[in-house]
Amino acid sequence: MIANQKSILELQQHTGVNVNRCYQCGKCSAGCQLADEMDFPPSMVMHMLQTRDEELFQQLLNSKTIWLCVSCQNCIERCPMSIDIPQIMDYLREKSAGEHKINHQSRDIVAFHRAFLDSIKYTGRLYEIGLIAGYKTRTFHLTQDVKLAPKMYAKGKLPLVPEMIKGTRNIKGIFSRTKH
Amino acid sequence: MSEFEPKIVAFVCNWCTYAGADLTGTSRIKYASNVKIVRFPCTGRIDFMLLLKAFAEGADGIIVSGCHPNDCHYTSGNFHARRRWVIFRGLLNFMGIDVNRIQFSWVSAAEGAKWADVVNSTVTAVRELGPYTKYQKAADYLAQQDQSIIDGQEAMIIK
Amino acid sequence: MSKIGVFICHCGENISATVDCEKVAAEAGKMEGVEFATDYKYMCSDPGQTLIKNAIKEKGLTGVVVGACSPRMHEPTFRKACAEAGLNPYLCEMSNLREHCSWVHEKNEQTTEKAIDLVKMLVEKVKKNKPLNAIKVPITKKALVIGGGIAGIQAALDIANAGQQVIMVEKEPSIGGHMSQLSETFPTLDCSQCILTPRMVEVAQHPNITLYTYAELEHLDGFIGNFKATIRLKAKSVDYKLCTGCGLCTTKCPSKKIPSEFNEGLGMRTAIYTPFPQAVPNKPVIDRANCTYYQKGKCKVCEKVCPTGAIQYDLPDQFITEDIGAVVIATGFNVLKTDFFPEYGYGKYADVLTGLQFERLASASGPTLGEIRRPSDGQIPKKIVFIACSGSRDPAKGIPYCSKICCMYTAKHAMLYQHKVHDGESYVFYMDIRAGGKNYEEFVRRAIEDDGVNYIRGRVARIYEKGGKYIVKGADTLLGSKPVEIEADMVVLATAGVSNPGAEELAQKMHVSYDAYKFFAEAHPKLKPVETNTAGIFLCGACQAPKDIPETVGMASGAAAKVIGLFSNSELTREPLIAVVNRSAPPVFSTCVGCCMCQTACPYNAIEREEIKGRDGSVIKTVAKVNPGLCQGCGTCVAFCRSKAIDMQGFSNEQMFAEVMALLNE
Amino acid sequence: MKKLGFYPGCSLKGSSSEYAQSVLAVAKAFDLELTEINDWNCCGATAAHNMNKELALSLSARILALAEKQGMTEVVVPCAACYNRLTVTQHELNKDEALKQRVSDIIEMPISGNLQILNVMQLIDKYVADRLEEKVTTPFGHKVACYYGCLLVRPHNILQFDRLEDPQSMDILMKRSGAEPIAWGFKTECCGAGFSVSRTDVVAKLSGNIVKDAADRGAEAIIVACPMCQSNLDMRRPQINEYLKQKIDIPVLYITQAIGLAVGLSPKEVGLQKHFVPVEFSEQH
Repeated sequence: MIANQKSILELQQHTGVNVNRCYQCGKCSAGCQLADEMDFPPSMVMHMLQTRDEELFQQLLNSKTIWLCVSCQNCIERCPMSIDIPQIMDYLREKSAGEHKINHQSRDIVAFHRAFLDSIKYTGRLYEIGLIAGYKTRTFHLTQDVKLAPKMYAKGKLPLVPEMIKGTRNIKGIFSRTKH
Repeated sequence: MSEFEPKIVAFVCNWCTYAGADLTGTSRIKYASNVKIVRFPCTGRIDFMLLLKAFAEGADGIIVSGCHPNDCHYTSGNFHARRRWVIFRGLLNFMGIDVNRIQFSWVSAAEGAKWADVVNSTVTAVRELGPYTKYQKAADYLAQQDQSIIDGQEAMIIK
Repeated sequence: MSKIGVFICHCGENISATVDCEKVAAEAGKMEGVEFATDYKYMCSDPGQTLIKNAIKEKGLTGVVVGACSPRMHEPTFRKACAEAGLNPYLCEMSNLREHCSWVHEKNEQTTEKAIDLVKMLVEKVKKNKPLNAIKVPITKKALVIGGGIAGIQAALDIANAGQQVIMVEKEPSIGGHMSQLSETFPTLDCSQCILTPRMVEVAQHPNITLYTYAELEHLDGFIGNFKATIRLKAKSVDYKLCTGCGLCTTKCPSKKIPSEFNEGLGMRTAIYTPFPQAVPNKPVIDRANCTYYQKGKCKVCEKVCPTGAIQYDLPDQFITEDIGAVVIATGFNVLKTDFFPEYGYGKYADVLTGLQFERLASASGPTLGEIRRPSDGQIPKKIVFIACSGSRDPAKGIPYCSKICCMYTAKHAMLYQHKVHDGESYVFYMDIRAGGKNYEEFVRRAIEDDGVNYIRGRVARIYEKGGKYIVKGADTLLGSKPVEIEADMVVLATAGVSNPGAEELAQKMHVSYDAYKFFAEAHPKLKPVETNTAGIFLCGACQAPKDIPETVGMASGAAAKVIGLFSNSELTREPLIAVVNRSAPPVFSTCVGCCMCQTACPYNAIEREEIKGRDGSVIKTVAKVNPGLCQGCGTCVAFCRSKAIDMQGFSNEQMFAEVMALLNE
Repeated sequence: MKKLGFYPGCSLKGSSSEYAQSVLAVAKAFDLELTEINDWNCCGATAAHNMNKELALSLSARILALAEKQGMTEVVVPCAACYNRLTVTQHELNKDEALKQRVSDIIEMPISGNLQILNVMQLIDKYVADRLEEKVTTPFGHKVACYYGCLLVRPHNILQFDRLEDPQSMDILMKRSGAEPIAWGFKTECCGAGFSVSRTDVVAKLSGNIVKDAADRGAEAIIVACPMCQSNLDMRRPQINEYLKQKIDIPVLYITQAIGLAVGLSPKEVGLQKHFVPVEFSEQH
């Protein structure tokens, strides 16, 4: 075991969460809708952080869990210690992406997020065709949902032309100023 | 020059706040060491002339703390203290003493952590206000005046 | 000229770890008027006390300052030591170097400086101290026991059996408390009623015990040895002198649909009722809020059927006043029954119960005669889930503490269930098993090993109802927090033990302290567990914190012993820390102008007017006078006095000014 | 006529255009004028706060700042996700002055942080509820399962909307519109949210459990107030049915559609034809 205070200290500083407050009751994992799919259910994430083991920390950055968390907030609302697990997940995701440690089975999820943000970056709003196109080129899931799009279009749910806002420069500025 | 360390006197009742401060100790909660506690049986006992005296002698801040309303060991001493404080504040203001230098609070015997908070927040607040010498100077001046009057009278008597 | 001795205690390392005790003693030695100063490892120990005594004798000290722990801890110890050495005990003061200094600050120079300041303050104060003599007051040898649960019963019987008088006040129509509701008790599984009811009868028949049921404490005045209690006897609407307890009225009462408090709402009772068959006294009261006659003006069935004419609708609440010497608080606890667990559906789902409700289901005297059946449809549950820590250890819900008894009673519940439903499956969701107690761990192991109760380590996230089943969603933290789903027929929540509603109000009536959760506070967590901060008022049982029966009974006997000890004296000495009016004789006279503002401020009516008469009998002036028997020493009058004619012994103006000035004058 | 600000968000301009349509139609029926925030941008949704917290705050803050600049004091945000992001952002900024300043610099606009942000239930509660019953002409006489999802009620300490477990506000409004809300077990369980495209299997499972519980208890419709919930429960029905191995065809309506029908708007006016799972019973209206 390689103990590393630094990773945990940084995490605690950024999120304001004291990981030692978790007493491992497991209520978060019990209520988590996606715990079944996760490699580490939320209460285990907390315990892995409590060990201060750098190896386990790296495993978390590389885990499916952090990308499967949908931020539904069930865990924090039911947590007897009110521990902000969603914050921790946000932190781990950002760090995982920043250090290029994204779990390869979760690449689709990240690709979707990135395509989503790209769409906003250029038009200011979400352009759904752009989003899907972006997602498909990132993931090569070229045939996914091919039947859905025409249906959506037919029901007036898929505008063909992106709605450009006037403040796109402002939006691009926001993107560049918040880039780490 | 190190940071200004204010001198703060805490006037507390024996039953709630003194016991609460004891609990702070038993719980090993750390707080600033600027505050020194003077124990009274009850906040009702606290003669507010003592507060003036403390300022005259160079206190930078004062804490008065006792039992929560309805919890007074002597039924109503804290209510008397509260009423006195309301009136006394006006007098302090009139005399040009900054009322922000006095912190009035309720801390029960069970609130060890709260006592530490009260102390720390008062120390921070008083530190920001800076040293307090105005009233001390005035008191010294008045004492001199008194002395000269007494001297004068004595001189007259001797004459 | 003062000759003060200063004694600095290291308290092992408790003080010396952060405060330089030698330096404090050395600095104290340089203070004006200090004759002798030293430090020692344990000042409260025998050699430490001897050190003080010898110094008093050898150096002829006129005052002593002990720099050690809180005076709330050891002031009596050191004052006694001084008295033994011939120094008036009130010439000894304590400087709190532990709780107020070494324990709350880091080790550095400022901390030692502060310790020196604290000592200096008390040195200046003690110079102004005057020798005082303890006040002697008589003791009324009668105890008031508030609460008739097992704690109150035990305390009352112990005191009464020692030959002292006891008054017991119980707010319900019968004594017995929560213990009478229990089915079996851990860890022996003996029947709760079987061991309790004989004691209830003993209370009722004891010649030294006066029992007031359906009564509450209204007022408490006075002080140790000399309290005056006003008790409200709530109108029972039944004349107990005439009532024979035949029970005809309760069988004929037409209002039969009132949820029974005794059965925790799982059974019904009538408007005129005795809470349960073994009630003591076994005579009914009318619950006016639910009685047709009181609400609608018509009915009077009970009056018609009563063979002795005992029903009296117009009886008002009565008040009686009793002189008593000591009080034992034994008001017990309660369990959370509110909409506290929206995620568990308590209150919404009929078969999600509290532990206390399950006790009633399992009890032979309960609504199902001891058969475990679902309140919703009367079916026997084949799968039952128990959830430990329901509310306890849950800061988010405002209860961070452990309720202590739940682990044990949950094991007992699961065991009872397995004994009654042989083909049933029981699950316990737990966080930790806290079974510290004689034979407790063995008991829990028996539930798991012999009775096959399934223990799952994890907390339940939520419960929802589906097709008459309760879907319990938990996680098994010992299997990597794997989600677990159980389709249960019944769920029992081991709900947190909380203070009784009204505990705060009662505490305020008696001026005793209580904690953040409205449990009564003991005077010292270790050394004074049955005393309160108010002399003469003791406490026992779950009103102090949730606790089990053996502990409650032990504590009750402890409180009783304290009362008996107090009553073994005919007189009581009281601290002379009281107010006095300056009594200067003519021609100077007292500065008291007789405005008697102090009289209005005094909460104890301890101040009276006194006329000072000349030789010819004419009134020269009127002054205030303090009755030393009544004064409690709050000192409010002192701060009130406009002419500074009233002062307080032990906390005089002179002493307090000296203390403040010592602190600020470098 | 009461005037309020309006933030539709991206979904209501695209895949959930019928939500916007019904919100506006209901608002009009009750004399409320909703003015769209000029030049609004996307709130960033889950993607932004999953990837970059500061970006997430800034995107939402820009919207708040624009609304303030355009003189709005109350803004209606029908999309639960946008409602959540905007409310949480305002809360975070108000909690931390330094952060507010930094974000204000990033978006190059001042922000004061005192907007009233209303979701659809709050809008109706505040301005319509007392007139609702008298306006109902064709009661929505069906058993409905009111589905709140995650983002309307959590985090409770910030949103301060309804009860955390077993919320009631939607049920009450539906009852007043003539419907019969059922008690069920999945009111606030997550539908899979943003995984609609990237993890359709997860959505099928989570949404499937929700649809199944509602159907099992005899609900004739599921009522929602979130475009993500709607599209997951509606558009992903083929995948859901495949997961459940069962064909469930109860429709998923926005609360504004249901209320709209109850106050006499036509199915077309509230955009029912845009649903994937056909809203069959609407003919009887």
